[in-house]
Amino acid sequence: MPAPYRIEMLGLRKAFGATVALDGVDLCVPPGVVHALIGENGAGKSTLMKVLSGVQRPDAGRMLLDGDPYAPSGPLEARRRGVVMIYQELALAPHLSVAENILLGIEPASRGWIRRRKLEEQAREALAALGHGEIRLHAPVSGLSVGAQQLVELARALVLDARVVVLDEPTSSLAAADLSRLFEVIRRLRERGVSVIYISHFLEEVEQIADRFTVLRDGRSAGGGLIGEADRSRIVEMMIGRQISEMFPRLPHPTGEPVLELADLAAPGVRSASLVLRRGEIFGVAGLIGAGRSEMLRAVFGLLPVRRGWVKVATVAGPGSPAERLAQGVGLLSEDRKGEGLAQSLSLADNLTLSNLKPYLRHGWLDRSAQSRAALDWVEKISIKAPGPRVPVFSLSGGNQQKVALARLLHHDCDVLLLDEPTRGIDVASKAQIYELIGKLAQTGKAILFVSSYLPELLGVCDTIAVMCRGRLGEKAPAGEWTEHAIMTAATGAREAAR
Amino acid sequence: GGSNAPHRLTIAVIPMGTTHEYWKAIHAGAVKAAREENVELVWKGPQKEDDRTQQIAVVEDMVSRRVNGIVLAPLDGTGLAKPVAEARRAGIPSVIVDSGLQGEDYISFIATDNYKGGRLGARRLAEILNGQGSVIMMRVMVGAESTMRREQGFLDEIRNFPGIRVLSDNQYGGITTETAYQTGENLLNRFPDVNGVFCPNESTTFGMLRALTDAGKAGKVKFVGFDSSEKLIAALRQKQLHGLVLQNPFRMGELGVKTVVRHIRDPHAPIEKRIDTGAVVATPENMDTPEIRQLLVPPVNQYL
Amino acid sequence: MKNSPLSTRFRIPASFGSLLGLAVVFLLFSLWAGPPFYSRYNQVTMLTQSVIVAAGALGMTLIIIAGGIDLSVGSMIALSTVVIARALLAGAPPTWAALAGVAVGGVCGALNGFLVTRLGLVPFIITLGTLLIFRGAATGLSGEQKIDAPITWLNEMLTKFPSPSWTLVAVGVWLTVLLAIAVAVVLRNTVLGRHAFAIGSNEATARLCGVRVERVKLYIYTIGGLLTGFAGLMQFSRLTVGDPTAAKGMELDIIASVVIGGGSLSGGRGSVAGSLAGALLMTIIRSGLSMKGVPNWVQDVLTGVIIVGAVTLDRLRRESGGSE
Amino acid sequence: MKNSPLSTRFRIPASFGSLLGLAVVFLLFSLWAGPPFYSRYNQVTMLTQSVIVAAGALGMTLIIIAGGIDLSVGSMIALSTVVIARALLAGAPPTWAALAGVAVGGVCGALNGFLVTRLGLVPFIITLGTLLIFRGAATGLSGEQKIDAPITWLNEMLTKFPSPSWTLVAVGVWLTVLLAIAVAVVLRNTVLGRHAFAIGSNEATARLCGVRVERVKLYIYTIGGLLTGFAGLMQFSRLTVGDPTAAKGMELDIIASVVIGGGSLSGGRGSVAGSLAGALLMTIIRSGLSMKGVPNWVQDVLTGVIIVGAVTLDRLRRESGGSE
Ligand SMILES: Nc1ncnc2c1ncn2[C@@H]1O[C@H](COP(=O)(O)OP(=O)(O)OP(=O)(O)O)[C@@H](O)[C@H]1O
Ligand SMILES: Nc1ncnc2c1ncn2[C@@H]1O[C@H](COP(=O)(O)OP(=O)(O)OP(=O)(O)O)[C@@H](O)[C@H]1O
Ligand SMILES: [Mg+2]
Ligand SMILES: [Mg+2]
Repeated sequence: MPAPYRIEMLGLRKAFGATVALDGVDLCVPPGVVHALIGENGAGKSTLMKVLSGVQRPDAGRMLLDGDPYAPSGPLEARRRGVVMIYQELALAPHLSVAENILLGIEPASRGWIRRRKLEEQAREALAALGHGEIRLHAPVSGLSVGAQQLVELARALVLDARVVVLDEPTSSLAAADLSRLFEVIRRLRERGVSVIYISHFLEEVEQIADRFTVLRDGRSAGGGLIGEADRSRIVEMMIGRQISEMFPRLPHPTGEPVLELADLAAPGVRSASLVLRRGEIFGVAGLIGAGRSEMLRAVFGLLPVRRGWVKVATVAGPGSPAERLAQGVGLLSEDRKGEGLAQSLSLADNLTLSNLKPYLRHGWLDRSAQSRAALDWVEKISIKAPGPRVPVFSLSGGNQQKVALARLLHHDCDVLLLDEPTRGIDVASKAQIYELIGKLAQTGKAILFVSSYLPELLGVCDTIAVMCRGRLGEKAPAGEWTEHAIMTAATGAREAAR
Repeated sequence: GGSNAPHRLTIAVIPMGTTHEYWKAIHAGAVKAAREENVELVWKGPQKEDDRTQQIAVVEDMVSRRVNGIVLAPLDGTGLAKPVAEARRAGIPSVIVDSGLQGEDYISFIATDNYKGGRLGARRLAEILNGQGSVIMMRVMVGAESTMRREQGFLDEIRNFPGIRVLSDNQYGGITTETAYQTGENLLNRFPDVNGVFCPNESTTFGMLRALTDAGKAGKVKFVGFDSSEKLIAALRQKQLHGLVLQNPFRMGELGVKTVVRHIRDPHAPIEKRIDTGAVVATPENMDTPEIRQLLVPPVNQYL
Repeated sequence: MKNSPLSTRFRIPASFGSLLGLAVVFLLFSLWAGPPFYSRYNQVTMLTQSVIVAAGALGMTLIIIAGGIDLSVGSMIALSTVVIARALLAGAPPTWAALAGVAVGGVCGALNGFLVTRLGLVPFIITLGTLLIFRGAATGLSGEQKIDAPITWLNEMLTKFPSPSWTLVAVGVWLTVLLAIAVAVVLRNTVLGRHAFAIGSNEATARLCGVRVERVKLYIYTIGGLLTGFAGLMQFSRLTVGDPTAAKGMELDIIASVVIGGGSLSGGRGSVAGSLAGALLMTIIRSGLSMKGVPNWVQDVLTGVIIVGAVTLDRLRRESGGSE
Repeated sequence: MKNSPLSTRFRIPASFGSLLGLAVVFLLFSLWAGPPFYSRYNQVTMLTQSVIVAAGALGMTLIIIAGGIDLSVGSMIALSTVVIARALLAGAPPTWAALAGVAVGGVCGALNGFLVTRLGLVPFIITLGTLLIFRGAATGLSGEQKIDAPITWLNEMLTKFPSPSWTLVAVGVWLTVLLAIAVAVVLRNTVLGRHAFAIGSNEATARLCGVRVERVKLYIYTIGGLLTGFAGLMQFSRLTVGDPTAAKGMELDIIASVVIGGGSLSGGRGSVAGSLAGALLMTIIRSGLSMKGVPNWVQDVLTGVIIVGAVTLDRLRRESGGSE
């Protein structure tokens, strides 16, 4: 008689030094079910899944796979037994090609010789299933955008005959079109009887795709059940112990004089972008992945060469290095927090204050305790979950890392904030908090250029929105005049018109 | 050359290294001979000092360049034999100086008898110790032919003095002064009651001298070294050094070039297969005699 | 940098650039030093002179691609020459002695690999330790002196007058070429090779994807050791003695060849052709300058300038051809 | 505060571990080699012997933390001794000669920094080139031989009998200690130091945060060069001559000290105390083994084993005490 559950995790515990990440978690998933795992940043979701995929050894508890004892000694054994995981942090080998990355560790080979044709065939199939057959199989992944890299990672899960597939925030850099294709793939997996564990901070996604859900809170199960039977506010309450009064708090913020102007800007990946950003304005930029939004921000910030046109900050026109831009009060939040956004081995306090150490200098000497105190202030202000200001950033959960990156801009007190996917990987409650923060910043006269692939937040937070398509930035319009549908049409429709 | 002057011979002189007073003296002697014989001189050591493989490469380069003759101070008696044989095959004769070479592919071997030099050092040390006491010998490096022969000569001879005990003979000073200095310090710390010291080349002698000076033992411990340099001459004068075994590198260079040129100009000229340039001991007493003076300070500046 | 359309152009340059640098330097020296430099005889000589470093660089290429480093190669070469000489002295047939020399390299490499994977220390420290250990072993085994071995055909492996003259260059050069091709093929077309790249590129990822990181590293260091043992055989062939002081400091030359050839010390990048070009480049510079009889200190300065210059040239070329 | 115990626990280990390894090794040798080893006189000797490598390791610590490497330090030391000797011979007062020696180190370091930031090559290649260039310059400047300089108080800087005897150790040792404190403070408490850590940890992040990466690197290499110049002064003080062959291969000892002391060759990690402990460790091993009169080859083997052992000990301790 087959076991009723594909995977059973019973009483799992895991502590990192003084931090208890898992405190007796139970999770059971039957075959052919999509099970959502939700919870605050740092609740222990990724840790639980790392235990499942053999990356972390639990301190206590046991697991069963189809009724058999299951205690993987490492990722290899987990994969062998049909447990496949897509990790939250991008995990690619930058020097290998797309195809090699997709099949890393399970290359088709005979006696040690790689069968390239088969390898490419399998990789192509996997990408095609995700609707991205166009990604070049021979390109080294270091040359791909973050979004494309995430697709490559997703493709990894599809080339194996898996029994359990774990997706840890797979959509944080995906656009809507890719999302629906991903859901199709998940449904196909479900039909084949695969158990899918799906971690996401987007509750609407969860509602769309999951059958059941479990909420984790402080390393414990805080509830769960069938998706159909729970409404959103109850889930949120399970997550954070209270209701969120308002997701997108609207704070009145009058706009003032222009502080950032782009005139027909062209840069690698950007064909033409013109915009005027005013003091107190929250300007949203929507688009598909690869539209060149990130490149536009990077060109403004001096990380990419400007090929044509100009950038004007306040009254000063001309190119600038990142250091000069920061001195002018322009700050950039990178979409790639692991590769660029944060120095992983440095402490939280160092990362948070790196761009502006001046306040802690006493006669040229750094007052480290003042620095730590300031960092602690921010940790409390935007509720970063961290054991202290001097812990290295890599020991924080993904969402908390993102908050540290954002806190750096706030700490720097930038007048113009260039935010590239600022809420990537951040939980619902914190998102609401960040939206409120952005509103308050606008109130105090800051200008915000807000790039996001998450349309509800663009519509909810921004004053004006423009859509970028294939390197061209379209006309801006007040947020009230946009709908999700209109944005998607602008992002894709323009693409078809251009052909 | 398309000039109508008679073709000038080119002679390559290949030392073991270039940055040392000893090789400067050989160089100067070679220049003297080159001037007298009107030949062109190429002075080329291995780029990495004391590297056998690189010296082999230099010999090969000179063969490729088709010099007319080679004067070589081989770093390795066996390893350099083949390139010298290949040079001979290519019609380029070689004279070996300073340190021996296996085989028969060279014209003549011009050098100090290093073994004898080591024995001279032992005798001098025994003499100033009056045949009584405990001594240490610091070696240079593993596998270096000429210094190993000196070390052996020293050990063999010192055995003839029953009142002298060798406390340590297995520590290597290495090729730089600093490593010799540190080894010297460690030896002196280990044997605080040592009476005499022998070092078989310039760098170990100088390193040991620094260690003795540092420990306040210079002059008190009887000290015999090998080869000369300005600092060592000064130490000899101050009686911090009691003997220096001297070779005649200037003469080696001079004879080396002259011999190979003679052979090239007259391949049938009779040439001795082994020429000893001699070794003597300089002491604080005899250091100002003209013969010793000339060995202590070879006329380098006159030629370089 | 994001430059996706370049995917195909991407694989060639790493080696092509250094080959270009090599060609430029060769040309310049040919103009300057004339026929003695570019004569066929000197070309053969330079090839022969490069073999030891080149063979060592083959192994180092593997190790560096996998994100490691091996400082102990110089000592391994010395140990290998000593073992070969001892074997010959003990009456072993030359073939067996040669195999013993290669094998001892493999054993040393395996030890390095074992320690690197077991102790969890950076390879820099491990191989710094084994640098001393292997050197000590070589010295001890040799009785603290060079070991004279009977002359056999092993000493003819790098001769400049190969006996069937149609072979053009010595058998040692041909063997090195064959090994180079083998290593290149392993890197490109085997699971081991691709896993080496993956580990060097991102070890955590490789582990997550089920690559047996420890085992692959062990293999890589062992193969690297075997190739270094071969370099030791070549060294023996050239020196004709077992020499415990041989190849001191050669690790720097070998690593430099790989890096000049486009290898990255942080792993994931490197190519066989590039490393060979790097080894040849250094020989060409040395030979050319030596032939002109410039003083050694001038030669040092010029070598430094040329190395930096050649690699800069490579980079500039890659950039102008590269981005956009 | 609930987080203070963790934060403090977090800062110490990098250096504390190597200090522990140091203490263990010292203890073992004291037991084994007895009073001649742990006598005050030998302690002073060992401190004096460590000074040159330790001073060089201070500069290297900065450079390695910033994600760089400097292979040219040995050559810089040699060049510095030659410049000092030349200056003294030319009649310069000792103080000026000493400053000239330190300054030439600074100039060399600045050149390294300039090339590293301008040519866009990995520092390994650049400093491999300047290793040869500086060595060539030293040899050329010295006329290819040791330069005898008049004896001055510079040669007393590392004496083992300091003149007011309450100073305990020579002024050179004290200067090194002061410099070490200065470097540690710079790393901990200045913008430059924090920026160096940031660049070594993640250069892209540093750039994003407005760190003037090029300028910081230039400063770091220059300061590193000045410290190396000071190491050259110490070397001169010990040798009393300008020696163009001095400190050959010392770059490996210096880098090893930093790595043994917890520095990471991929940047972002390293500590002054650790590097000093690394330098002392190597001296202690050499002195202790030498004191027991073990043959040199056994000494090599044991040194290798002890280095690996001490660092393994450090790692194990860190693992059992620290997180994960
Ligand atoms: N390697 C580690 N070392 C120390 N602490 C860790 C480590 N990994 C995770 N933690 C801690 O464990 C807790 C749970 O982290 P986890 O990554 O599982 O959270 P999460 O639920 O996935 O959060 P997010 O939604 O932000 O991704 C956090 O407090 C985190 O700081
Ligand atoms: N699917 C893809 N396949 C290949 N190349 C892609 C792909 N997506 C993006 N790129 C490359 O990345 C560049 C755009 O980068 P990027 O995706 O960061 O832009 P973006 O608009 O900021 O998108 P997002 O931030 O949503 O990922 C394009 O010029 C293209 O070369
Ligand atoms: Mg997570
Ligand atoms: Mg983007």
